[in-house]
Amino acid sequence: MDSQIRFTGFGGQGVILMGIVLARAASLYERPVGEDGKEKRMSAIQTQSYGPSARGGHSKCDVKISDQEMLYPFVEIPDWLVIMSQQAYSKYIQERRPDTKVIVDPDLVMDRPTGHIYYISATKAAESLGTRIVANVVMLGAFREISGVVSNESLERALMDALPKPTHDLNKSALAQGAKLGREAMEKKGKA
Amino acid sequence: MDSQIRFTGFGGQGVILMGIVLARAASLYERPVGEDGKEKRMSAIQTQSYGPSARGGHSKCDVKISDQEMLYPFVEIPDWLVIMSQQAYSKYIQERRPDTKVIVDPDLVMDRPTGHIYYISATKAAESLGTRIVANVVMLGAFREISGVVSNESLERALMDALPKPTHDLNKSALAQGAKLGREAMEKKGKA
Amino acid sequence: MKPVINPKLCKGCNICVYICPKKCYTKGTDISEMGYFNAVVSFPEKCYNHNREGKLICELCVLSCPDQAISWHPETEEEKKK
Amino acid sequence: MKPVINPKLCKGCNICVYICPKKCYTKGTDISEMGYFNAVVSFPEKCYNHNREGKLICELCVLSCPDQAISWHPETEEEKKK
Amino acid sequence: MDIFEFYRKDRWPHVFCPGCGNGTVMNCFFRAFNEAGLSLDNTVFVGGIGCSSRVPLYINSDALHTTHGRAIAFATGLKLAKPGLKVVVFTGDGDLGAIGGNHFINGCRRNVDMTVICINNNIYGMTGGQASITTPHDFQSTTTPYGNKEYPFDLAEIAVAAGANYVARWTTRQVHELTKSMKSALQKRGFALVEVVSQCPTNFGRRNKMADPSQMLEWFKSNTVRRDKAKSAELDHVDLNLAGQITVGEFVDRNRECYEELIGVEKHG
Amino acid sequence: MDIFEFYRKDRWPHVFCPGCGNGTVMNCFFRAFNEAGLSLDNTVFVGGIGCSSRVPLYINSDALHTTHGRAIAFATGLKLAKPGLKVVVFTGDGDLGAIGGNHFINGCRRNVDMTVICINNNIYGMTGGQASITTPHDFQSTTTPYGNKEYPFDLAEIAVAAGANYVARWTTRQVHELTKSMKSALQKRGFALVEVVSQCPTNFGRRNKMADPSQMLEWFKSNTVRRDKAKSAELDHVDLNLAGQITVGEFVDRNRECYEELIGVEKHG
Amino acid sequence: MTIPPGEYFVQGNDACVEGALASGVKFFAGYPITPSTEIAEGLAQRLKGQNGVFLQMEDEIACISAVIGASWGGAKAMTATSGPGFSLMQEAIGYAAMSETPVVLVNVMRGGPSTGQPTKASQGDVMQTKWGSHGDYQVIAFAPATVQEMFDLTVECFNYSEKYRVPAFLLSDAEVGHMRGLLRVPEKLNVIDRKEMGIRRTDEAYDVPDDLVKPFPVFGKGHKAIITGMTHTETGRIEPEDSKVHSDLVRRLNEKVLRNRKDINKWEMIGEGSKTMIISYGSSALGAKEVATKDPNVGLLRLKSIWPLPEEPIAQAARGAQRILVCEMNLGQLFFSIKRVAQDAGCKQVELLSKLGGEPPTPSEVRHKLRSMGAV
Amino acid sequence: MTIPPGEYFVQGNDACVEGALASGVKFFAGYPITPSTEIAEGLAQRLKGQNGVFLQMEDEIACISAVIGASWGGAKAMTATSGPGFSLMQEAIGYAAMSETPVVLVNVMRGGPSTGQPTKASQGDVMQTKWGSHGDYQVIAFAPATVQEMFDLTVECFNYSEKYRVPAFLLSDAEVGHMRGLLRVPEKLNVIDRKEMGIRRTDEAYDVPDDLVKPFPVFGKGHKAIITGMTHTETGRIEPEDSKVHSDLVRRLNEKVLRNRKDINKWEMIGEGSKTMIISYGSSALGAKEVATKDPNVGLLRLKSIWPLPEEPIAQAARGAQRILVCEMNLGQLFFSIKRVAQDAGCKQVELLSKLGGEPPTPSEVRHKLRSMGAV
Ligand SMILES: Cc1ncc(C[n+]2csc(CCOP(=O)(O)OP(=O)(O)O)c2C)c(N)n1
Ligand SMILES: Cc1ncc(C[n+]2csc(CCOP(=O)(O)OP(=O)(O)O)c2C)c(N)n1
Ligand code: SF4
Ligand code: SF4
Ligand code: SF4
Ligand code: SF4
Ligand code: SF4
Ligand code: SF4
Ligand SMILES: [Mg+2]
Ligand SMILES: [Mg+2]
Repeated sequence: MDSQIRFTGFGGQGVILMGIVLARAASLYERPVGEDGKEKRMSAIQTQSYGPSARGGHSKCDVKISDQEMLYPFVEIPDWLVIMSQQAYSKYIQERRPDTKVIVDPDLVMDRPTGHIYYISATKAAESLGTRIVANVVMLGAFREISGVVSNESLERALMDALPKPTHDLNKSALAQGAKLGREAMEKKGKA
Repeated sequence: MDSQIRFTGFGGQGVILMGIVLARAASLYERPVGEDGKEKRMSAIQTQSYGPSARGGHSKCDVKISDQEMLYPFVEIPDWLVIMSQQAYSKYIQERRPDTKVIVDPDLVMDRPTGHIYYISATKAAESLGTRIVANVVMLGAFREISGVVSNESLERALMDALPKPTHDLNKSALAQGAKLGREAMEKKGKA
Repeated sequence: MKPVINPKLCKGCNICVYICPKKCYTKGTDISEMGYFNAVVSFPEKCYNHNREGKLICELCVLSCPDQAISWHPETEEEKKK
Repeated sequence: MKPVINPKLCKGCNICVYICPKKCYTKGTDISEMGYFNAVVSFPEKCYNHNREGKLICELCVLSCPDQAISWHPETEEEKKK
Repeated sequence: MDIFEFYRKDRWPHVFCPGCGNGTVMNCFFRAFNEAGLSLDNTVFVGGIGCSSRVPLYINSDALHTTHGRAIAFATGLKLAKPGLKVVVFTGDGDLGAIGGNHFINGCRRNVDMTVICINNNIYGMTGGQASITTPHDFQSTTTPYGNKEYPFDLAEIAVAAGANYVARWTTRQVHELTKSMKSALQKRGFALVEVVSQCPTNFGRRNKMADPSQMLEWFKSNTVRRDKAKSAELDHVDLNLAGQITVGEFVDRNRECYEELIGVEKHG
Repeated sequence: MDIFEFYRKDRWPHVFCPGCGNGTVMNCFFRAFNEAGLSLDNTVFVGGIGCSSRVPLYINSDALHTTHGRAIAFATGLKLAKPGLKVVVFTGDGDLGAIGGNHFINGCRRNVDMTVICINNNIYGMTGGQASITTPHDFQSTTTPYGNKEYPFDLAEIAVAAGANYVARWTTRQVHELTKSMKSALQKRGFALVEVVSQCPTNFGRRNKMADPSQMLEWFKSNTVRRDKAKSAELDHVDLNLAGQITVGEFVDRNRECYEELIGVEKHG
Repeated sequence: MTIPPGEYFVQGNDACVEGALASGVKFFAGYPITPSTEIAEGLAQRLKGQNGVFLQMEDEIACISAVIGASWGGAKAMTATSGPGFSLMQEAIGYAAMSETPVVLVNVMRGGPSTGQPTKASQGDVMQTKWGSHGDYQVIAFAPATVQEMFDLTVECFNYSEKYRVPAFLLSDAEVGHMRGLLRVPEKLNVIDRKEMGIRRTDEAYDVPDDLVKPFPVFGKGHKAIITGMTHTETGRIEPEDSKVHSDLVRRLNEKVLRNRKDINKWEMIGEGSKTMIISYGSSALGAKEVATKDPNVGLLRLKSIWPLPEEPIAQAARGAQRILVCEMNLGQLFFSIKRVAQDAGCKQVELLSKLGGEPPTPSEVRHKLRSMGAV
Repeated sequence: MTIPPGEYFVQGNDACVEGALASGVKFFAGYPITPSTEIAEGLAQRLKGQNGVFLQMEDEIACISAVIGASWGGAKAMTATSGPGFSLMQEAIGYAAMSETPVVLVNVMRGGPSTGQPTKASQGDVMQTKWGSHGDYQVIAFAPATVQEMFDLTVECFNYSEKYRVPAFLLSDAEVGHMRGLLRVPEKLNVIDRKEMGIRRTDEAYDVPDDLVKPFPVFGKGHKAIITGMTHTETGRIEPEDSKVHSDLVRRLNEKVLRNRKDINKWEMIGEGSKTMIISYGSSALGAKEVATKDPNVGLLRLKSIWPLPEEPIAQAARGAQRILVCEMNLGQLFFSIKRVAQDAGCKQVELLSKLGGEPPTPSEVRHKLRSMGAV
């Protein structure tokens, strides 16, 4: 089974880091147990694209995760679409299937689309942790909680790989905070 | 009928000018009367090659003259081979047929080959006219006299085209002197 | 005249805040449509060009703003009085 | 020592004739195998290095000759006497 | 002329990062152009490749956006083919001074009539922050992870040595002086260079503890020395190190015959 | 070492025209190399393309005969890959100063340890006498049939401005001084340039009323001025005109750290 | 100051100079290189003051860049070089293709690779002319075989370059460039000028639709044109991230040349329908021409234009032929393409006479090769 | 300081850096250009002091020149660039071919022509890699499709460049270069070093005869070697006017690569013998791979090396096939060559899926095209 995930936002939000960490987690640390009872290797590929030369503008990061040898590694239509800016919303919202699950930061995106939508106020949550810089990590935590494509342990390990030591605690909190928001959003959806 | 002529010597002797003037004469001024009684157009191509970058060394100039449209314009084996240096002699004497006519300045070439050979002391004659510079013109006059491939008038006209006015008289004398040497060489050969 | 910031152009670099010798600008706190925290013209009345017409002076802000976001507008009658 | 011109190398440029402060060289009149008029060491006895041994002086000719055609040779007994 | 008659409003907001000095240079250039009384219809803008080289694309006139490093060569052909045109080149330290170095010095020598605005941000901005030939000694960039070991060029001094008619350098912290020099350059006959030391907060500032554009402007301010007051370089040791001092001012203002005059090409203009 | 141990005797007579200054430069270089006590086994010679750039082909050691204008770039890679080698570049005014201009100035700036001998005959000799960037103003060449309208570069001054450690210029008329400077250059650590103004009787002299090589040497003699005695250029006007005076002498002799020292590459030499 | 109509005895490179002047060249930038230098030297003499500008630059990259710049100033502009210089120009050639700039580039081919044989002829740069720059683009290239064609095909270079806004190449070689022969300058010459934006035109250049070849906005006339080598829309907006803009642009740039192959291709056919056909071009076709003219059983297709590949004439020559011999002064650069077209047209046996070293194949070498193929 | 064996999650360009280090690269000279810059940045980090030299130069011409110079100093040397920089390097690439210098050049392809699409992938430089410099020469080129192959094929580039003394190219693209995925660094790597003059060798590189690939005279060891881009004899005597010397030299330079095609060519074949075969390479083969893996009626030949053209595997794939689809991210640069070989091998229908604009063909695009061809 393949999972196709797309993270979008504006330059500087760390959207690309989200994808790298997720793919790294799946690729190096995830060993799900298959039907045969054996640990299985997952493979993951991360790709990206951004507006004119990395300045402001939109930013996109695709991750494809598979429990088999990866053949075509690019996301065609995402199963999961995470949106963290209005500009990204306009650019990428069309590219989905009816069953694509969309996760949106409602404070950064004005529109309210229909379909499988989860709202995660990641930026606000990050601010309440003291810095907007970790909004992407909050969102990543929420995404993991909702999607379950990798385990929390793998994700945290991959995240710590990518970040300087002094920021580890902050980011762990952000991840946990995201997980919490994710659970809440799922509950809300469950009820709706 | 094609005539294939090769002039050879060392850089600085004006070997290439000899070919240019001859080809120019044939191409622009020569109008022999054909069998049908009509003036005929001749065509002529001149090509050249020289040693490393035009400094000393050998120098070669080929002329091909035809009374029809020129097809293959390069000299393969010359009908006429004019040699004005020892180095050129060594390099080019092999490329001839038994009936190739060879004209040599005996003061510049030590060897005495067999075959149809004419000796023209062009350099000495030029010195007696006051300057070695016109040795090539003397040789050209002799060549014309012996070969008859173009008329004297055409050749003189083409030569004057190529030279600055003040040198015209000197070069006319050189041409005439060459013609004289050519006649003498033919007579000598005739007797031999 | 008073300086006005165009919210569609400002990218929140705060150069105006730094450069203005009269401290007319302050850092912004609200996020703009483009996703930036626009600077704010908090004290236009302190500007060298306050109530000035014709040829303006200073203009460090307008010349320095990298996003062509600052332009001059006439004061309202009320502002003139400040 | 006396300067000697190698006829296989000299290209007859006459720089030696020009450069020698003692006018040891003269222009040549005979054509060489390579087709050049080699310069001639006409007055070796005028050279600064005439009968000199060990470290030579001047050497403008040897250093200037573009064709490495000039080299130093010991004088014969007869030449030494000049 | 309003600034958005001069610039193509429909392309705004422009592509440059928040706080990028390119926009400041654009403001000053607009003023200088206006004050010099030049007409857009008769002026062509040429750029190489780089953030700075994109300025021409925003100006409401003909623009020739060329290849990396060759803007001066393109501009030379354009100007000589149509000598009646005013030709202005926008370029960067990498475009002009690294890959374009040979066209730069030969442009100065040939002295073809053109105005060159070089936005020197001491870095390759467009490609993400690699060292350029003006990155100061020991500074950080993505290709000098252990600090830049090379010493930088002084572009303005090279232009003087190579023969340009007008050479000035300012930073984006001196907008009025910069505007004035741009005007002088636009009015000069022959090769005129205005070098603007400018901030790239994204790719230079961020890696050198000046992520905030204002910090860079402050750095410029405190390191700027007027050329006439700069400690004169000893004969035996060229201080090529920009980090120590940023010499600013007019470096040269002279009237060598320009190339068009020398070859008499203006007759067919 | 005898001259024909240093040079490859079997390639003689060399290809240069009668009276060409290249041969003179070879004599002086041979002496300087000998006096500096260097060993051929440890020295590599690099040339670009041109008559002057062919000198390495005649030397009894490894030779890298490269592409036109790029000799310094090739030499830079060679030297840094094997820092124990002595690297000597032979080049011409066209090769070094025209097409190679950018590598030239960056070579000076980077200050990699190499000796560069530039034989400046003020012309493109190899291709038959086209103007080069050092052809004096108003002189004749095949591409300037109405006289050269451009003004020449002063290669030595540019090298000083760009940062070379050692720069000297002489003509082929000053063989002893030239030899001495070549020796100094060979012994210098860092980028060392010796520019030799030299005669190309075939393609420069002949078109400028100096067909006889001795006439060119006489021209050099009567126009040579020592740099310290040269009328100093006014600040506002660089006299780029070689025709007026040929400044000779040592232009600079300094000890900026060479690139190898700066990046610490010698450790693996 | 173009040369008056009449007959002249000149060098190939000089004929090129005269062809350029007759076409109205107004700008030339060059850097010396054997065996093309006489073209620069000739234009240094002839372009002066009113006539136009001759510029010797610091290197070949500067030359082609200046030539492109001059073209945007409205001038017919040209440069000339040989192998090493041609290689250096590749980046800017791609720019000319992408920006649709009319420019003419003469390559007097010499022996490669690298410095190779500076004074000797070759046809080693034929594929480079088509493929030397990065990306997908088309060029127009002519291959002269005589002094006269150095003139005629230079004129065609200018004409087609102007008409299609595409870089056009005269692929000559050291033999043709340095050979001297007769040049006939005609009374009337067909000279095409670019279709200028904002100017109505009813002549030949006008028959290409505007959406394939856009009218040319000469600078300084208020068009506010944006010219760029980046992916761009029709209004000059750069859209380097837009796949469709890129695809549409690149496909149009290629189509405008490929669709007009028939208009561009020029050739000479001798003995059409022969069982044995030779296909060749430039100076390597001269030996073949003598063979084909003298031998009634051998025909010749001599390509005067080589890019875009003249597929129709090749197919036509191949259709009735039992065997085809391709003669080239390289290792067979057009050979594989010719073979493909000839085989599609039904000719099974296609062979190559490849000659390296500087001299064009002689008639006897051609005959010898034909014999080994079972012809003659 | 090579990376220890094990598993890593890295970017394609980083995998290339590791491959180079594992091969023993000692010298890198580069000039920044998207999308190749990470290779320079990675080596700036890793090459220092004892490990080797990283040098950022004034332009791409300087880079490739310095790399060739370094190779003569005995170092394994490399540069990396993209389209515009690649075009600028063409003259020196011809020099490397002519002087038989082992060098590795990475081209992370982006959309051309000209500045085009700097951040988008393409395969537009495939023909340029073979034909970009003047004259007749051969190169070796590999086309990675995955992060792992960025490592593996970089090692192959060094190996074959050293073995045959020929410039070798890693033809990557923006997708493969910027994609992140798993890299497995093996315990043991097959690393080939050049056969040095004067040193006896018995290993793999030794099986090429000395008269085809001469032993390499490292500078500074008393060989008194003369290295030149001019036509030269075996002893380095330049003979630019000698036709035979030139012809012999150029033919040998070409033969040493062409004759060893089998040794050099690398490929992956899926579903050999299928009636429908796809032939592709690099990132444009990925969509095809998904189709071929999932559909038993469709096979795939994925070329890992593209120059010299892998004629044998192409013929093998074509032999049983009724139809062949070639997928490329260009206008069909290898298409015509593949078609020629496939037709010779008996396959009549050879079609092209050409995709421009930056994204590799998707599996559905491939399926759609196959359907239109009458397959699936
Ligand atoms: C031939 C070539 N090499 C490299 C590049 C990649 N490139 C694009 S912009 C740039 C650097 C620009 O630096 P600079 O001129 O200083 O402009 P900035 O972005 O800093 O304003 C480079 C190296 C290119 N486009 N073409
Ligand atoms: C790229 C390239 N352009 C042009 C040439 C032709 N070329 C060979 S030598 C030369 C000029 C050499 O001039 P210079 O360096 O002054 O050497 P000289 O012959 O005068 O000693 C030129 C232009 C070339 N070989 N390669
Ligand atoms: S300088 Fe301009 S862009 Fe920056 S904060 Fe002020 S108004 Fe906004
Ligand atoms: S004009 Fe000067 S004082 Fe007024 S707001 Fe701008 S910077 Fe401040
Ligand atoms: S300087 Fe040398 S080459 Fe010249 S004439 Fe004298 S000996 Fe002969
Ligand atoms: S050493 Fe001096 S004096 Fe003696 S011959 Fe030579 S130049 Fe004349
Ligand atoms: S990268 Fe630097 S130079 Fe480029 S737009 Fe951003 S701040 Fe300006
Ligand atoms: S052409 Fe000039 S530089 Fe070249 S060898 Fe002859 S004289 Fe010397
Ligand atoms: Mg910059
Ligand atoms: Mg020279």
